[in-house]
Amino acid sequence: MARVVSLNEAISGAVHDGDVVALEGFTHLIPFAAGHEIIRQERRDLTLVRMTPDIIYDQLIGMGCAKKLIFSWAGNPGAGSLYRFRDAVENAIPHELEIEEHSHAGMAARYQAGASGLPFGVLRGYRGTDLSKVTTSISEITCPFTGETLAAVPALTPDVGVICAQQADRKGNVMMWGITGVQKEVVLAARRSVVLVEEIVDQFSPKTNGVVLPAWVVDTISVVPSGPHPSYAQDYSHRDNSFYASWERISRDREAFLAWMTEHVLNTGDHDAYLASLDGTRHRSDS
Amino acid sequence: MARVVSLNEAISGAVHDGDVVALEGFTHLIPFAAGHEIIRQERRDLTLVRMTPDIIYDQLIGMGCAKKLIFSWAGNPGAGSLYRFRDAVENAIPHELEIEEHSHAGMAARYQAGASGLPFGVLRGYRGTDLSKVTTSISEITCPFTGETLAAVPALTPDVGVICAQQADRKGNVMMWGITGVQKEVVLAARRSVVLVEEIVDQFSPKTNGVVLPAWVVDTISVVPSGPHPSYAQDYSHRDNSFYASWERISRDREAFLAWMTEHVLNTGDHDAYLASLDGTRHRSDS
Amino acid sequence: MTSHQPNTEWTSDEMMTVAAARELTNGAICFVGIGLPSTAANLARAIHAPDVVLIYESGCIGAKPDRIPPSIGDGILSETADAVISIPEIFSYWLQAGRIDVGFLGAAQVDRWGNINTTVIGDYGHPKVRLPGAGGAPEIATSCKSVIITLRHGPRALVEKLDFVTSMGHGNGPDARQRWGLPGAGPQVIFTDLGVLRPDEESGEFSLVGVHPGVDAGDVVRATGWALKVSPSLVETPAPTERELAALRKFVSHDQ
Amino acid sequence: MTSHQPNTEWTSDEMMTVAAARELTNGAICFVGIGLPSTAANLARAIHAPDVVLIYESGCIGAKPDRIPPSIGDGILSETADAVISIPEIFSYWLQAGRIDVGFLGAAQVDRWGNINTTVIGDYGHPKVRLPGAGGAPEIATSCKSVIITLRHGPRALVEKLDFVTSMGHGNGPDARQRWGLPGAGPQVIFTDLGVLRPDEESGEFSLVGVHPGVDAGDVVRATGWALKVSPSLVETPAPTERELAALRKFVSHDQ
Repeated sequence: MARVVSLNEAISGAVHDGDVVALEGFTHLIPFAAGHEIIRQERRDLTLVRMTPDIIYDQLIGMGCAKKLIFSWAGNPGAGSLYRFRDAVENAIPHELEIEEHSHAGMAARYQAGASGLPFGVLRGYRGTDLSKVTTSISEITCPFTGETLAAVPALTPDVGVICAQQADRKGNVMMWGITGVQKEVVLAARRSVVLVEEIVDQFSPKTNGVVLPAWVVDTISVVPSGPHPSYAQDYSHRDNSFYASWERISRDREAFLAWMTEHVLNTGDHDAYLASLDGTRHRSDS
Repeated sequence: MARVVSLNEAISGAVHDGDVVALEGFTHLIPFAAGHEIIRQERRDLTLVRMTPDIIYDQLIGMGCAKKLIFSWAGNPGAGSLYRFRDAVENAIPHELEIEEHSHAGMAARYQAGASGLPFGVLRGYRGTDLSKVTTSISEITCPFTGETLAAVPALTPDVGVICAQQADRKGNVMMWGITGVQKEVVLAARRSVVLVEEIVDQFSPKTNGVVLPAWVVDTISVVPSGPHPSYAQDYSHRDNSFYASWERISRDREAFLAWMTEHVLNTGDHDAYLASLDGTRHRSDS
Repeated sequence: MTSHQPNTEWTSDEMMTVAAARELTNGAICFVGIGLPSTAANLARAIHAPDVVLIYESGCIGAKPDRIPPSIGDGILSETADAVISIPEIFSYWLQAGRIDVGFLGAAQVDRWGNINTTVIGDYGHPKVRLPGAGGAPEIATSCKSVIITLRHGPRALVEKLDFVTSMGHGNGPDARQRWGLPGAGPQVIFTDLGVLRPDEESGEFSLVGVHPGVDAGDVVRATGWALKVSPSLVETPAPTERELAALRKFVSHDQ
Repeated sequence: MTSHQPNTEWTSDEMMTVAAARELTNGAICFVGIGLPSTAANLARAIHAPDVVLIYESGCIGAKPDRIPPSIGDGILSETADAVISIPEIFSYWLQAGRIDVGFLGAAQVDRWGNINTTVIGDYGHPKVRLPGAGGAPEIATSCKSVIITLRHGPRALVEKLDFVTSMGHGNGPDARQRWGLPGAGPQVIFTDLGVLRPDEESGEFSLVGVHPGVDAGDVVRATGWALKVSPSLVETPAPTERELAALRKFVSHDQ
């Protein structure tokens, strides 16, 4: 049953060195605040799972938290490269990064299998690509009725699933809306779950594409307003597009990256302090 | 792209003798009006597909429309037996009825596979049951990663999928809410789709568990208020519980059944006339 | 019925429902069907288990009806639920994934190992009585952490050999589920209108561990189609309390 | 830019976007990614294909943004969509099921058969440049009824041999898709900043069928890493109209 705790407590309780950790949120509701807290707590040897390891995983990789990355698209959406990810893969900086690479459809099928308690997922996928030559977790399966061969991928069952949502209610039920990606699946597939919400409300109101997770499948809830920044929470905050655009400048050079991370993440005690440290630059695109 | 037509036209255009036809709606939004229209149009040799072939399929079977039934639970929910179904299976009245029997989980997996364009679905199912001895469309599949054996079932891809929803908008998008069962899946799995709605509105408003089908996956829309009677459309009508309770009396004897069907279905030209023919008995449980 | 003179009488079906309700612990996640299971689970929620979570296979999670719904698709279930989801999701993400503590199953026939028939009486190809069939039961029986069976007692209901195995209990003996690799523990108790059966510690066979007030253990044995073993520590079920009966009848009267 | 004196100049990227937009027929169901595809599809919707249906892999079906979203997760997509669904559903029920008419794909490298690399430049294990990877592309390439590829022309972009096949076009020749049993017809056109390539009727190789205004076909051949065949019926792409440019720039200016 969901307990409401600080984000510091949620992360220290749920995320341990060596864990398989999935921070999900498909371009919307990305749990940046949780990633920053993992960095502050100096977790190491994590296997990071995420369909779109954008800036949040660039930061975790650059700060040396990751041993392995399981993913399907690693870029700064609409803005460019992830230089810390590239530095790890191209130059083993700060150390070697093992990668396990899929397509979006494959990752979605893997989460779905994990949430369903199945050992594998089936899709019409990976045909004619070199991915199956470099990724051992892509296999084949034959339909027992038609004889057709399809792709099979193993279930993802992370140790920890971390998401942002807009609201929790007093009983600990969680509600999110707008683009909800694989957030439901990652919570259901994971052994432990950490949910960040914008606020706690007395009662949910109906929303287009409203997705509710009952309290008894959620382990901890932390109230972290603007927790997705520079991503956004629909009806609560706007995407900080200028921050995404500025990431190339911040991250291209490792020293500049480390200075930025020290100032805005390591030297800030929590997410409010992180947001305050950005004042003057934040939300320029909100107007 | 969805065309708005009369129910008579929708059924005559979509449902042909010998078709595989699925009328879905899990206890809610059951397309009774469409079943009645199929009976009026005297379709024959249909393979009827439905998780819960309740009164609507009892009527179709008793009126001689069905060659085969694919299903998972055939009863009058909360009220008793389906005597016309039983008479067909036990006594081949009005003629033999071939049956293909699954569990709910298996039928759901079959629809899901059909909607996904996969030839089969996988589930942890049918273990230790005799169903796999009598149903040839239950097979096994081995996980290529763990070696575990699971059940496999073939995709359902009916010729026609028929559902009720609450609303369509002017562009032909369809919205339903409340218990939505496998309605989305049956429309996406079927080659042709027939949707009955309570009304056409200018704009949808957000609903808890609101499910929208875009106009371009729907073939025809018919406006049939109370189309689900004696089932219901949440926020539009109530379940006619007294009708469900009275079905045992109506259907136990074949002659009484035929007299009732003649009076209320064959001799009524459309759903409004059907409803009018029931006045005085209908909606007693709505108070 | 007058309110100043409480009715202390009850039917054997009411006793069965009350006994099943008492089995549910507070906070348990229950997968319930319509009829007795739904009534028993809601009674538990009203009496001693306010935080029991009711999941209906129609896709309603955490439903809190204030009357007994006549159908698992009743509007009161979706209106009072914490979440309403599709049928494919309820069976894959919730039941199959092993999130359910307790499943309720009814039965036309049950055997000494808790295997269940809800499909046919007689031969499958030429049935004497065609029953509704499987519904959600086969996967409820294998995926829930534990299963409660309820049915009316009688030698044609509790039988030596099922006409058809719709849902697996303990197969042909206590280690069958392990051999099959089934995740849940299977049926742990059978509540009938006469008494309570639980697996014998040694043999694993369902044995009589409780009789309802006024019921003779010998009568229960005679009403059972297999050689029912009677536990040496047989107890009498406590009679329904006035509070239980009042709550039960309040629910049921709403259904008229 | 002054409104009384229309700007008749345009960039080669604008020409590429306009050419791609014109390819979309009204009512087509398009699976679009961010960047040029999203811009081109919205331009088509504004100019000649008001009923084109835009599907973003973030789960937004029928999005109708009035500005170009900088991210496929932009709020304007879900707010203007006919339906918003989960990621597993967009890939299974919608893309995989074959409901999409046109998929747009970008590329770091493309070969004469329309195979695409978005994974690495150099060796996979020791890449010279690590690119973002597959995303939705492998299944977009195989499941959509047809595919439009857009990229900037250059000998290191249109190459003799890909460093890595991320998404399959026509494999090693025109009958490869049939041999693989792929449902869609694969890439039908490549729009670059210099011209337009379509499969040659005989060989199936992507060949130059159009050059943008002011571009010399010989320059296009020299900017191509394989021996690009020039169609005998080569045409010049009509220049962007004022209306197209105005609509395009209105979208893009909203994005600043």
